[in-house]
Amino acid sequence: MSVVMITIATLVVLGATAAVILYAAAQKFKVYEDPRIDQVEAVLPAANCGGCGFPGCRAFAEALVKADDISTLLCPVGGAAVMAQAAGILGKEAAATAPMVAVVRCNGNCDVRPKTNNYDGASSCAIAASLYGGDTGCSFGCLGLGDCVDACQFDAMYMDEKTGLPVIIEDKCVACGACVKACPKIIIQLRKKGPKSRRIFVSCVNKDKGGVARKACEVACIGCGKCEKVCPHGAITITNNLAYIDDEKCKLCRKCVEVCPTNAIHEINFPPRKEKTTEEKTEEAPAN
Amino acid sequence: MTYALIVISAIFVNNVVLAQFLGICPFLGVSKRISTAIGMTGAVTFVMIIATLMTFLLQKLVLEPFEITYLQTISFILVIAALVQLVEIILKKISPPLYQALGVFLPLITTNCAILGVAIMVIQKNYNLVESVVFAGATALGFGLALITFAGIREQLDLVDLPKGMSGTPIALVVSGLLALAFMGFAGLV
Amino acid sequence: MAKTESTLVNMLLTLLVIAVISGASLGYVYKLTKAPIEQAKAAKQQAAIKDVVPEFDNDPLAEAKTLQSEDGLELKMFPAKKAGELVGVAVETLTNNGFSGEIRIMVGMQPDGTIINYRVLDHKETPGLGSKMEEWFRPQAPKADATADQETSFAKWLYGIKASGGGNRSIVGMNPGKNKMIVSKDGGEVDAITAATISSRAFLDAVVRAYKTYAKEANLSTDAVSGATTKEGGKNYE
Amino acid sequence: MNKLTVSPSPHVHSGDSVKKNMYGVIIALMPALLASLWFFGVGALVVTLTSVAACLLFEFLIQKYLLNRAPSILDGSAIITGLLLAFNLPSNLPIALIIIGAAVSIGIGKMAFGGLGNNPFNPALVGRVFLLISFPVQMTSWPLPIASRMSYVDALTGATPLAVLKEGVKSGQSMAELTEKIPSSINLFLGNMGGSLGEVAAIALIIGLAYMLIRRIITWHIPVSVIATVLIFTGILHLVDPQQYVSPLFHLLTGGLLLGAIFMATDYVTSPMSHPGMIVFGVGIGVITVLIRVFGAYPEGVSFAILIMNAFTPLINKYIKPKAFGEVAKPVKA
Amino acid sequence: MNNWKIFANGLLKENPTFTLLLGMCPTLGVTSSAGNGLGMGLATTFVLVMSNMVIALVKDFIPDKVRIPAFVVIIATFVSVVEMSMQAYLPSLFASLGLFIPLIVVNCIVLGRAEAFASKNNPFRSILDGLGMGLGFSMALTLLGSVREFLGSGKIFSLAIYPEDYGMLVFVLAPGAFLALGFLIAIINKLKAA
Amino acid sequence: METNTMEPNQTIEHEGIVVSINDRKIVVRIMAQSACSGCHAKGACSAADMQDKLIDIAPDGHDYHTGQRVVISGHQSLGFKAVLYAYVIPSILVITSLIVAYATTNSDMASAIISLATVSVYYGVVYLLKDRLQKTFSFKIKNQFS
Amino acid sequence: MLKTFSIGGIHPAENKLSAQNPIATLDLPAQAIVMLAQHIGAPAEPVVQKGDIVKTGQLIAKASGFVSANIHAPVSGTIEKIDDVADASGYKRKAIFIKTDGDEWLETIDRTPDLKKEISLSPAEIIQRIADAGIVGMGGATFPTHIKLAPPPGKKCDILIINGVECEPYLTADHRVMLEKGDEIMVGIAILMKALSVNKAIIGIENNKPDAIAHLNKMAQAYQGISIMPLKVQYPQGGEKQLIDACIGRQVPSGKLPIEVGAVVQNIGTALAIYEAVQKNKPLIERVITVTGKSVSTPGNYLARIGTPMLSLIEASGGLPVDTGKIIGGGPMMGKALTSIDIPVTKGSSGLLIMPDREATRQPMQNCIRCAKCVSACPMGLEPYLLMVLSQKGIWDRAEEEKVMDCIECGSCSFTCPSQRPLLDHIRLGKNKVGQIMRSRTK
Ligand SMILES: Cc1cc2nc3c(=O)[nH]c(=O)nc-3n(C[C@H](O)[C@H](O)[C@H](O)COP(=O)(O)O)c2cc1C
Ligand SMILES: Cc1cc2nc3c(=O)[nH]c(=O)nc-3n(C[C@H](O)[C@H](O)[C@H](O)COP(=O)(O)O)c2cc1C
Ligand SMILES: Cc1cc2nc3c(=O)[nH]c(=O)nc-3n(C[C@H](O)[C@H](O)[C@H](O)COP(=O)(O)O)c2cc1C
Ligand SMILES: Cc1cc2nc3c(=O)[nH]c(=O)nc-3n(C[C@H](O)[C@H](O)[C@H](O)CO)c2cc1C
Ligand code: SF4
Ligand code: SF4
Ligand code: SF4
Ligand code: SF4
Ligand code: FES
Repeated sequence: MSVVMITIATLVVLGATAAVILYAAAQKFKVYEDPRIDQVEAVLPAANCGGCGFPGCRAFAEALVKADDISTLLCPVGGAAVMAQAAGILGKEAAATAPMVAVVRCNGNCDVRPKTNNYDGASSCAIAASLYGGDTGCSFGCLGLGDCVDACQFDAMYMDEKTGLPVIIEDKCVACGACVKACPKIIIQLRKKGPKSRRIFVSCVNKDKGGVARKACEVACIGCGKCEKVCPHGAITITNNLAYIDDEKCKLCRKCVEVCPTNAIHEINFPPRKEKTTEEKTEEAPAN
Repeated sequence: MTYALIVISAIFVNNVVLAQFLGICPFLGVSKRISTAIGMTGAVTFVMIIATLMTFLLQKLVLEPFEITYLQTISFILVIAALVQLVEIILKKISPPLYQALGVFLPLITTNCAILGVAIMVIQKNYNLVESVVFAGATALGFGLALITFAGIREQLDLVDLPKGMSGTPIALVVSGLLALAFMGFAGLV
Repeated sequence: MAKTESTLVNMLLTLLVIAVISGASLGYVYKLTKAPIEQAKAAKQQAAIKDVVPEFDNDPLAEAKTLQSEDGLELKMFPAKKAGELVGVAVETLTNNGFSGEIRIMVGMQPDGTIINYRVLDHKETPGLGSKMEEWFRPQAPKADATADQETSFAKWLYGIKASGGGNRSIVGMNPGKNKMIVSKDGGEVDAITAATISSRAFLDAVVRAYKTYAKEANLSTDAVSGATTKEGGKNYE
Repeated sequence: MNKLTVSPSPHVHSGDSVKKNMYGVIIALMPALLASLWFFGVGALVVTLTSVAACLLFEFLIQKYLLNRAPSILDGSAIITGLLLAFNLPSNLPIALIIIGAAVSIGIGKMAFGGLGNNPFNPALVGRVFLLISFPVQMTSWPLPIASRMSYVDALTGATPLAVLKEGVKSGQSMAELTEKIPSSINLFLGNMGGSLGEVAAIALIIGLAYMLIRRIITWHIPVSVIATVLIFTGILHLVDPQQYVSPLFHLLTGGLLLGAIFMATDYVTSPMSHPGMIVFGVGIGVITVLIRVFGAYPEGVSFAILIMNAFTPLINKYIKPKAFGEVAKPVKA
Repeated sequence: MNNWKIFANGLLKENPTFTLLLGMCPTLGVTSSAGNGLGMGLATTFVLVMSNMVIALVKDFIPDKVRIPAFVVIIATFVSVVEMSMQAYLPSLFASLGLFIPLIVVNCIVLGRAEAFASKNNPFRSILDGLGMGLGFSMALTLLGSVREFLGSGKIFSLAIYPEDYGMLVFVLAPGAFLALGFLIAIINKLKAA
Repeated sequence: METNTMEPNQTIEHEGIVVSINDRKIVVRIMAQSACSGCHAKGACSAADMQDKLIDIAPDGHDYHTGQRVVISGHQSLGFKAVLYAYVIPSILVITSLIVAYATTNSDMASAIISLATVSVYYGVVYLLKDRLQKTFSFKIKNQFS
Repeated sequence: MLKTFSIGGIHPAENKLSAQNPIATLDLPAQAIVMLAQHIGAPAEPVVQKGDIVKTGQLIAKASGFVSANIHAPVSGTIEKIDDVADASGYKRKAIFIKTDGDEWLETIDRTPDLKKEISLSPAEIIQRIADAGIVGMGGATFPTHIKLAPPPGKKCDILIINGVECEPYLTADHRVMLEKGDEIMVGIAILMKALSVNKAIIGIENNKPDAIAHLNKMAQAYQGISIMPLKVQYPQGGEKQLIDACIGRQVPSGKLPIEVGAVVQNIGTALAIYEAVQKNKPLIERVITVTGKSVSTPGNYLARIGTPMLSLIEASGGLPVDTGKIIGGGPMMGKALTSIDIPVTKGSSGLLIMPDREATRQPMQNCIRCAKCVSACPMGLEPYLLMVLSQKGIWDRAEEEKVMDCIECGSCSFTCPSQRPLLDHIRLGKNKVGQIMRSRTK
């Protein structure tokens, strides 16, 4: 019996000491961690893309729990659905944000924008952009070296070999904005996805005067002002020879698309018109 | 001379990580940066030495006299777990800034196999107290040697494009394997 | 069910209960396994002894004797007796000169020191190399050699020599008092394990040590005994 | 006017290329190859051809089918790996083992990391040490030079001078006895001794070194520091106790020291980038080599020493930087 | 989650060795042969199942703040039980697993499952979880052991497949353990991706 | 900006959240990294090692608010120094005092006690140097740049 | 042994095709296009309007801001317009278009060829005269010279170094200037010495120009404190820091300016321009340009007015070769590839190099084989292979630690790399990014 007694005694002593120390340590070091952080983290997509502006999903979850008002915070990947879930957990109000998607605002493919020289440097838009304006007459347009594609973690972009332009796969794009940051030419923009994924935007960023722009690229915005005039909702402004459509104001009436002499304005996911067949560069994504 | 042999053997010939397979988790986990690896080595050395000292005394003063050596596992683990925490508490008490600085730089040391393993090994090897502690220190240095060189290689590999399937754990294991292969050259030094 | 709250009393109580239960069960298991563990240990030794000496009817474990070797190591000697007469001795011997770590061997000898058989109890030599000593120093089954010869020359070309082979490797029947029990490379009579000379030397060292220690005890002659690895260069084991 | 090419500066290039360097090394290896053919005949030929072919094949297969890249087997690096692997094997090594060695060199040593330039360890040595540890028997039976010219796997074998020495010292023979068993210095210099097929002829290796230095394929730092360290270290030991420790010249001319110092420690990919770093690297190799040779279990330690220092290369690169412009004295930080 | 899923989780999806990379020391240390791997795996499984069960049973009585020490004691108890029983009844296996048996106590899988699963679920589910994780671990160890034994000495579970002398000795030694596991994980990743 | 040209200005950074502010100090909470921090399985293995640490920082004239996310930085050599004082020196002390004590007393027990006492004395000294260390180990809140 | 700088360096093929061709004066252009941004710093502000009539040498744009420079009319004529024109990068920049109707100079300018030796102005007046004349560094950096001549408080200059190295392959403009304008240069140097109040000046010239060395050595006899230092041929010896190291063995610390070690470096051409500005009151309206290339029929050196179209230079050299693949403004190591030749001569144009097709494109790049040849070549003791990866992966803090900002963009690394890696391309991007970060930090 003595063995068992000694065993028990030793264990009790050791166990108690250890427990006291461990307990003390727990008291000393453990800072209360809101259990809701875990819950919120669980509903976040775990993409850790940083699109929310925080380093990683957990950090964002913490921020959500901490913040009094979460309506300014958004997980672009999870979108409104996830934010609503998180808001539910936290009993706070989520922002009613419209889903966004990236668009490429340059349509100068190889046919309409002839090359004027050959680029032979390191394959990076950032490097090319710091060297010169580009291998075409347009010093604003896409350089086609794919920094944006490399930046996308979601495989939502690819370079179209034929046009030399990046293409966004809108079903995969989560609007994290990585490509926007990557593009040295500020060609990619996050825009409202729009009802049924329909949206209209000016697919050009050229600020040269009309003639110059036209010479460099057939589909450039020449700043002629026709769209500005025709828009019944005042959604279009022209600055520096370039039209811009405000997606808050645009009602998707498509009048501007028709009047643009260079087809610089793009409509996406609209049913085809009867009169003329629109050549869409974006592949037909099912309107969902 | 024995001490020298113990030291050489523990660092090079029977390296804890590369030959004994102890402490693999921190070896794979805390080896992404050289600086952290260096810091970790310092911390592990201290904990290993103190833990070995304590468990050695426990073994010789309690377990063996009372013939309850079968409590070795359970009592050692309790002692070590408590000790690790105790060190932190003491550090925090005596110098909050020092403790804070460590917090910024170092991951916590949790009990890992290497520490328990060394504590048990010195008993198995029948070392005396000083030998045990020297062995513990040398083992920790061996751990550090492996950890730091490994961290260096990983920092370098971070900058190259590895084949897709290999990056992450597989390549870490392959590097460890090659490191172990290289360390086999020390065989028989002791 | 409501969770027990973290009051001091509760906590101490829980820990106490857990420690008591765990202690009690461990103690119980210890008691249960104590005998089998000792048996297992004894069985191992017993089996080893049985392996290496002729049949006996005494209890060698009970009659075991601890001897000191010349260089201060402790060896155990187990006399095997049949009808009260010594038919052989088993000596548990060891060496530190292995490739890595200690090697323990049970050596069985006739009363005059002629080796009957041996059994490697414990070693840390490299598997596939040093570990071959478990079999190597016994007479070979003739069959193995036959298959080796049958290998086609193509296989040899592709794959090469095998680690086995070697002629004069059995120590059974040798007597360290008469035979030069060091590896043939060093001028002895025993062929070393291919590519594991170090282990072979260590093995023979242990065997010779067993003999010498026993011989001293039994007052046999040790004149011809050649220290296998006593004059090791470069290495010094304390 | 045709379209102008635009690129960032500079607009001219030295014309140097990976291929030029690699084929330069291959040329530098030729004297040693010829010497090994002279001493080991058919065996050397079979082993070298098998090794090079297998390395090229594995490089091709892995690049094409596992990495899905355009194979670049002709850049010369796989040929070097093949040659150097062969140079580190005994000339009677059976084909299957050579192929395993090549697979390990290329597959584990190089391609697992993404191919040329990425590997932290010297591929040929990875293959060699893998074989040594896996097949110690086959890897340590050395054909006798010249005598075994006409035979392959069934060549007559003997020990290398280093093995003779190690065995001898261990079994307590005197240095005078041992010196008789060891070939004369001139034979050591010419390569008339047992050993891996490419390591024996010191003279041929030195010609290769001279060629690479003249063509500026490598710099002197690594070979010189390795060799100097070994000479100094063994010199000291020899002076302390000439009975126990053999002369530095013997260490220099036997085993793979020259092959390693000239061709394997200098591998760009796995050696440090700065000149001070290279010297530290070389000294490290020298010291470890001597430690293993003199105190370790293996008679030869160059391969292990290089691999071990390969592991330290990233640390050396991190902490021993080239002398930066404008720096008066570099603060040495550990 | 249904019971089957709890069980299967540890086998494949969250296999402690191949996906969670837990308990690497025994994984590498004892797998020089398939038999050792299996033995170690089963020993760990026993501890996992028992400690999960006991912890799930008593979880409500244990105040939160002494949870960890309590769990440690419970786990260590079972480890000691395994240790002693193995020593008594399987002495040769015990000899070859050596140090790694007592080290089960620090194996992250065991404490991890106690914390993450058993302290939140009922005993039955906890047993299933322990069993799944344990068998997943055993499976991985056996697989790795078989690969190493096969490549290293031409055997699997000590059954000779080809002559031992043709084996690649590295695989039974330390470097081979790392290399074999590295490539196994790479292959498994590849299979999973495909 | 004055860069120290002789030494690479290696800093170490850590993210944290401001938890409290008063005029003497800003307290920033950082997530301590456990040995398994990089491990995606840490959920399965949380052996009391996910702890937060609070870092005191002297006010630097900028405005911070509670809950703000900041990056704190310090010179990297601080880390090495901290490890040196906290672990390396005591390790050396334990071993040397143990060996010396054992050589003189030849008793396990006595030497163990002596060496533990040495460490305690060392920690006592560290305790006395509290203020010194406070100055050495100070962190800054780093201006964030994009 | 000839001196040279202590770290790194390369020796590209020199190809000084036009070294023996005397400077020819180019005809006036029919229209001069004068860019407003011809120097480092803020573009100048036009002070003329469309329709204004200007005389040669008349101020047409004023320096705006601290780092900026005046611009003068290179021809006489009518201001046609002030409009965008594509610069060498293809970006639109403002320029003043002058329709040439002759070459009527301002009366204040002394156009006689006589050498005017005595220096009457005080140092302050000299610097003012240089600022007025719109002189910028002609060595390539186009940094306004008057700023360089006024060291910041607390810093003292004790030696002037004149950069006659011209280490870029192909270029020979400075070489010709040294041979043909030795006297003027000497006086220019004396002026600079006075402005800086130093009594020592060294002219560093690479040994591949023995005639220039001999010529200037002869000239220098007559001047107190000016000496010629022949240097071993080694690129990029012309880099300021390298030249100081080579001539006087002082190394400018990382991130610091030459004045830190008491030196000021000026280009040969700058010295000449200073002579003309100070002694003859002539602003910077023309410069010597080398037009060269292996397929160019008559490579040559030309004195051309600012604003002259590049095309006229090419025509003067026998027209654009049919196999033209790349046109470089400047030398092959540091020059800028032009997207078109419709650009005008600016103050910084030192040469026009026309490269044939076969040499115009780079070889495909391979993995870095860590050969360390770039490390050995780098004159700043950097590790280009590492800097490239760090900027590729966007690890800016490490790039800063590894001193990416010390890179002088000499291109020695890309030149040597056997794997044909575009090291400098990436490093330059890294410099930009790290520079931005560092600047944002000081804010
Ligand atoms: C002496 C020492 C210096 C360190 N220096 C840095 C450093 O410069 N930057 C850093 O991010 N982490 C540094 N760390 C490690 C961090 O504390 C932390 O462990 C590490 O950033 C976590 O690794 P992760 O970034 O891979 O998660 C250092 C640690 C020590 C012990
Ligand atoms: C991985 C490895 C393990 C080895 N293990 C042993 C061993 O256990 N026992 C041994 O005697 N030799 C071992 N050796 C071989 C020795 O290093 C040495 O080469 C050999 O003992 C002496 O050569 P020889 O026996 O062929 O004369 C091993 C070699 C290697 C590569
Ligand atoms: C890599 C490199 C090479 C240079 N080569 C020359 C050169 O050959 N000749 C020259 O006058 N300036 C050269 N420079 C410019 C000088 O560094 C420095 O700007 C110039 O000599 C200063 O004189 P300045 O202000 O009169 O132009 C070079 C600069 C760099 C970075
Ligand atoms: C000077 C020099 C030495 C080389 N040495 C080796 C060598 O020892 N082993 C090897 O596999 N490859 C060698 N190579 C080839 C190549 O660099 C090597 O395969 C790379 O490590 C593969 O990434 C060498 C190449 C050069 C230029
Ligand atoms: S396309 Fe752009 S915004 Fe969309 S997921 Fe990819 S990187 Fe993010
Ligand atoms: S959109 Fe921007 S980043 Fe993408 S390829 Fe074009 S220029 Fe490059
Ligand atoms: S360009 Fe920069 S990095 Fe490259 S060699 Fe020149 S100074 Fe060095
Ligand atoms: S020169 Fe090229 S290949 Fe060599 S180290 Fe530099 S970048 Fe790498
Ligand atoms: S199992 Fe994790 S450290 Fe050993």
